[in-house]
Amino acid sequence: MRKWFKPISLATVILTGMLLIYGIHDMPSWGDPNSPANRHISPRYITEATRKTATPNIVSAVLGDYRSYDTLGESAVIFTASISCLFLLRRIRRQGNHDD
Amino acid sequence: MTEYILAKYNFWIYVVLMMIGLYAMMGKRNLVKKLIGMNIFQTSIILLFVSAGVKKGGATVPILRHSDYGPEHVEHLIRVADYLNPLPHVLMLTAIVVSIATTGVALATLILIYKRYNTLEEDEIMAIRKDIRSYKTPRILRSKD
Amino acid sequence: MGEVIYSAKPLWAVLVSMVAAFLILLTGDKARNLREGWTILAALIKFGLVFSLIEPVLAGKTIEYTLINLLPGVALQFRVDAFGLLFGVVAATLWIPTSFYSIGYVRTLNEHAQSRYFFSFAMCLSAAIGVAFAGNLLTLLIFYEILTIATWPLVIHHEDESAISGGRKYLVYTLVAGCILLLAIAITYSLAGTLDFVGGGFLAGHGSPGLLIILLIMFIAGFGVKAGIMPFHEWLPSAMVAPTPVSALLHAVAVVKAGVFGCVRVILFVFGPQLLHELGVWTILAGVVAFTVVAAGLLALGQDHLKRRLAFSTINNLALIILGVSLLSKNSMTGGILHLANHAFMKITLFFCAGAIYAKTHKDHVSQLDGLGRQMPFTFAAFAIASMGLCGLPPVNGFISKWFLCLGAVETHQLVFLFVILTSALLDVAFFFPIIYNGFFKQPLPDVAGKIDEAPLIMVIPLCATALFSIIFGIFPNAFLNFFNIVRLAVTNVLGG
Amino acid sequence: MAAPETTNYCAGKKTNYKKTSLKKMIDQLPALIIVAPLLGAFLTPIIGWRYQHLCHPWTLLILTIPLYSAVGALLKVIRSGPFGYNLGGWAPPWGIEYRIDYLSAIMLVLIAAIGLLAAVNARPAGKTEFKGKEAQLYTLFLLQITGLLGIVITGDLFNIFVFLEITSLSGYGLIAHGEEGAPMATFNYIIIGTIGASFYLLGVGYLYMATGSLNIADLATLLPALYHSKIILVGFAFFTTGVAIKMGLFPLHIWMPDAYTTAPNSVSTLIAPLMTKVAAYLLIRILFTLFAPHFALSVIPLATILGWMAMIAIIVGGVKALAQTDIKRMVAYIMVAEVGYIVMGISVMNRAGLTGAILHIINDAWMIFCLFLTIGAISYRGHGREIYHFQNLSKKMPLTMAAFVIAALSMCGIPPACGFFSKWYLIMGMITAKQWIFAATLLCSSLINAVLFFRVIEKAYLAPPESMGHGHEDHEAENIERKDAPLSMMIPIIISALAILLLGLFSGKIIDVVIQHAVPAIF
Repeated sequence: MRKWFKPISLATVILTGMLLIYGIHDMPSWGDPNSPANRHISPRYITEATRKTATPNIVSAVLGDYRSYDTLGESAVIFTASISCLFLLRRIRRQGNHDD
Repeated sequence: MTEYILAKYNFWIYVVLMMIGLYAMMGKRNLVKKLIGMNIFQTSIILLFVSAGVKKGGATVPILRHSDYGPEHVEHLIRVADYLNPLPHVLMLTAIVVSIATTGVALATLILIYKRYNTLEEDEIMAIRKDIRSYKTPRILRSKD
Repeated sequence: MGEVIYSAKPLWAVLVSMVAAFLILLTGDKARNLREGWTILAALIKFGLVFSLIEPVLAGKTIEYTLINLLPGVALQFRVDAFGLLFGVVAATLWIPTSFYSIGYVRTLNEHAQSRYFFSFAMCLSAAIGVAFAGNLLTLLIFYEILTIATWPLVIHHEDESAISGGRKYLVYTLVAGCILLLAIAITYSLAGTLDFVGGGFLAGHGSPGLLIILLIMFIAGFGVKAGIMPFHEWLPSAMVAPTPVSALLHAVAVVKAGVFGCVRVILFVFGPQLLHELGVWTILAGVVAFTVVAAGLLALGQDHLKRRLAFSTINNLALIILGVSLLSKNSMTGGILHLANHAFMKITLFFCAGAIYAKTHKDHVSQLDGLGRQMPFTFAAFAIASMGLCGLPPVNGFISKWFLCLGAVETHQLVFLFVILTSALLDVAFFFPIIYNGFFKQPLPDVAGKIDEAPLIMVIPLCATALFSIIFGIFPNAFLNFFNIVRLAVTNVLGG
Repeated sequence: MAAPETTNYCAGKKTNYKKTSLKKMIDQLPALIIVAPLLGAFLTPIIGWRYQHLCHPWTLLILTIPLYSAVGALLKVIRSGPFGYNLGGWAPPWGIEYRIDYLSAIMLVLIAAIGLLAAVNARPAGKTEFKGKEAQLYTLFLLQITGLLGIVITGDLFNIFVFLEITSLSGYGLIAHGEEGAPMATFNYIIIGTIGASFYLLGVGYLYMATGSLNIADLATLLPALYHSKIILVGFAFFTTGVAIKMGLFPLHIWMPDAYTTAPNSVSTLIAPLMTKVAAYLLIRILFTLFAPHFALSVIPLATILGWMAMIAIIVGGVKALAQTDIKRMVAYIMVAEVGYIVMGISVMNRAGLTGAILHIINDAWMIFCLFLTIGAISYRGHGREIYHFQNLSKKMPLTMAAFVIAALSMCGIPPACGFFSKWYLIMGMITAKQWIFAATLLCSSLINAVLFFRVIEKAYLAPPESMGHGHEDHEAENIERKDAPLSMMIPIIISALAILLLGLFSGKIIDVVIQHAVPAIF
């Protein structure tokens, strides 16, 4: 079992890589201003975000207002992580039972 | 061919990074190395996203210049091509946070694992766990207290 | 079909023993009389409910109650027609003597886990009535599976090695059968879009002949497991480790009868005689069943354990019922369906007797019964009556059903089946009469008491009652419960006109 | 919601706000479903700072809000059809939208109900196992439930990722607190789970690059033109793989049995029934809402692949479960098989199969929930989890064992428990698709389940060997101390057992009212 571990993971990785490379073929070129990603939704952010949110920084505007629920989730993620770490690492001292 | 590769070089970089990360996560037997692999893996995806927002031809960071912003500006004059696509940046800000959070929790579990088995090599941990399950004294024993 | 009455009575008939089951569980071992009171009360109420359905059904009406829709076009639905009613009446009637008898049996032998025992018993009855009154295949399957599960605690009641292995065998057989049935019913549904029983079948015109034959095999295999048709009978003798009232219930009232009931339902109400004639498989079906009849009779001869001998006799008789139905002629159908009821009364008597003998003397082998008839004359008399009935001797009710079976076999011009029926009667004689002879006429074994020393009255009275009823139904087939009329009506429903 | 803004720049926003404020309270329910438990989670540590004992009632109080709102949303969907909710008042492709249709509404109710009951069940564990850490425990509980609800409610692909990560992170924390092997199992879960989530994110990225949108409804209109683009194919592959990892579909299930076995009982009770089901929900969303059904059927043969995967999952799950003596691990392996059921129902791509899959998502959640609850209660009373520890347990914990039996019978597909009905629809789906091998696999698997559970039931209900053999009244039986689960464990156990029966009896109704509308109209 141990012996096969590396070849198997290598094969998986190569397979995944081939799949990724296969996908590259139809990808828009790097920095193409007319790629779908740059055409469909984002222009509106650039033109109207500042007017509607009074923020010249569009990233902030989108982060804090258009997609504010993602940001709320993001803060929840950080909160979750911190509580998880506390939960796991904090030692509770019980009376009469000190385990150090 | 070279042009073809160069035109999408961002993807090639991300594919290579991703494969390195993936291999480290699956093939390495040291838990910290796996964790590092995980970080590389996540970074490669961040790279992919951010590169999707790039616009060639003089586009700059998506912070409006003063000429485009202010009481006297005229909205239709804002040229979309002047600014990078802001959305991938927004998404990746969140993704970075997620990646950090995951790393944090993973490190916390690593601390637990180290405390319990006094090693971070997966093979050794497996051996110890096998001994524990069969009620033997663990091979690599360090009396805790 | 005639008028339809919408009434919740069938539902109550099912629920009453289910409610009783939970009351029994709640009452527990602490108040035993109260607990047994629930059983008796539920048995009486249930009988009353079922009895009240006889009259409208005989008037040509159908009682229907739809609970909830389970699938598009298929509901959890009770529909009481003549055939279902027959099984329902048999089960509800025989529960009363079985309840009394059980109380006597478990108290005499001081059995453990009595609450569980009575709980499962009541659940079984509930499920059996549900099977009887089910209006479609899915409802039937639901109660059939409940029956399977509810019987298991009874089979393993003794909790020793043989009981547990018998229980496992039982579960493996019946659960596999349940899966096959599920598949068969799903295929039926996808073919016909309905699962409601129709006298004369509803599958005609759906699907290719090949598929229909496979479907029939799946159905017969699925229900045949409980009915003990020959390659699938193995679990039944093993399940004889259960306490005797359980065997009585298993054999006569609920479980195997549910299997037979399912087979008949499928043959007559899903496929229908017409379709089976067209497919030309009825002779094969009848042949398989006829083989079971003879083989089970021969195997019974070799059994020394009384209950195992009875078990093989059950397999023999159940196959006879299916044989009658699969011959597809009017008289054979009448005989087969009537035998469903008659066999119940006779076989329950036999098991009651076996149980009474065991409870009194702890004897359960045929060879140990020498001269015991002098000590337990009533028990042995009842035993004699019931075995005469199974052999087809008048005036016991078995005679009538066998008579019709023979008539039916002659009608189909397949004399080989007539021969099978007669052979089985002869085999019945061969394996029952030695018991009676040993009991009454052989030199008593040293441990047999010289004077009359019967099992407790609470056990003897039920067994005498069922024996008596076997005779009454032999002389007046329409007495009290109108069995003969119900059967006639059921056959008319199937054949039309 | 956001406070009314006063700057001149926000004219458009202001009208939006006014419009929403005029709407009835019920229109705010979707937001409440997420915001309430999230804010509750933020506040829990503050409450726990001084009053640890208040954390549990507080959690329950908070969790009733999403349950109430989810039921309200479900009723609204039944009454007037699917509806959306624009967060912050931004129109969908630009802002984030909550989209509640039949499928997500019933999933919301499922998650909220099981979440609440699991929180009730955690009380005794919070007092013993997690003493002094109650605040963190319940915070993570709330976050876990928030995440699950969020995945189901949102109509935005990236938002799903965020909630997926909230779920995963809280899950990691909760699971790692378990028994001996838990940290190691968690670490594996983190690695594999991150691969899953990242693959999902990669899929989102690919779709974004091909279309420029993140909104599911928007993408559904944009994608059909691009079905033959390689970006979409690869993105789709990563989507499915990522979700399959989260779902624990064979062969990506390797993290699952370990994680759910070693997790604390109260935690696996929460996570095990819901996580896989929510991932299955995501798979249905991706296959049928995001993409058109024919994409997975004809453009790429994914449906076939999924079907065979599911078949192997069912077999492997069943066989592996047979090999276990630890009952919790056995149930974990059964879950592998159950995931196979759901995926198999999806893979045949017809109405009956998908109905069965959705019904099984609901039914199986309750069955697994009930099983983990009973196992948790049994462990809590100090009995072991090995099968031989179940000896005579029915006399010690009769009600718990009764619930266990109901769940077990449902697993074996005995009617009228709910497992039978989902199995029925699944088999109907297989028959419609003429997949006889799949149908046979399903049936075999319920037989395997019967073997698995009856060996436990046999042990639990039969007297120990000492009192065997003599048919006398078992006097030792009275000496066995009868000590059932504590009340806060008993309530969820009884409710879940009842739910199993009621879901079975009313499955026709549920399908009529909800599920048949959740199946895409194309079938």
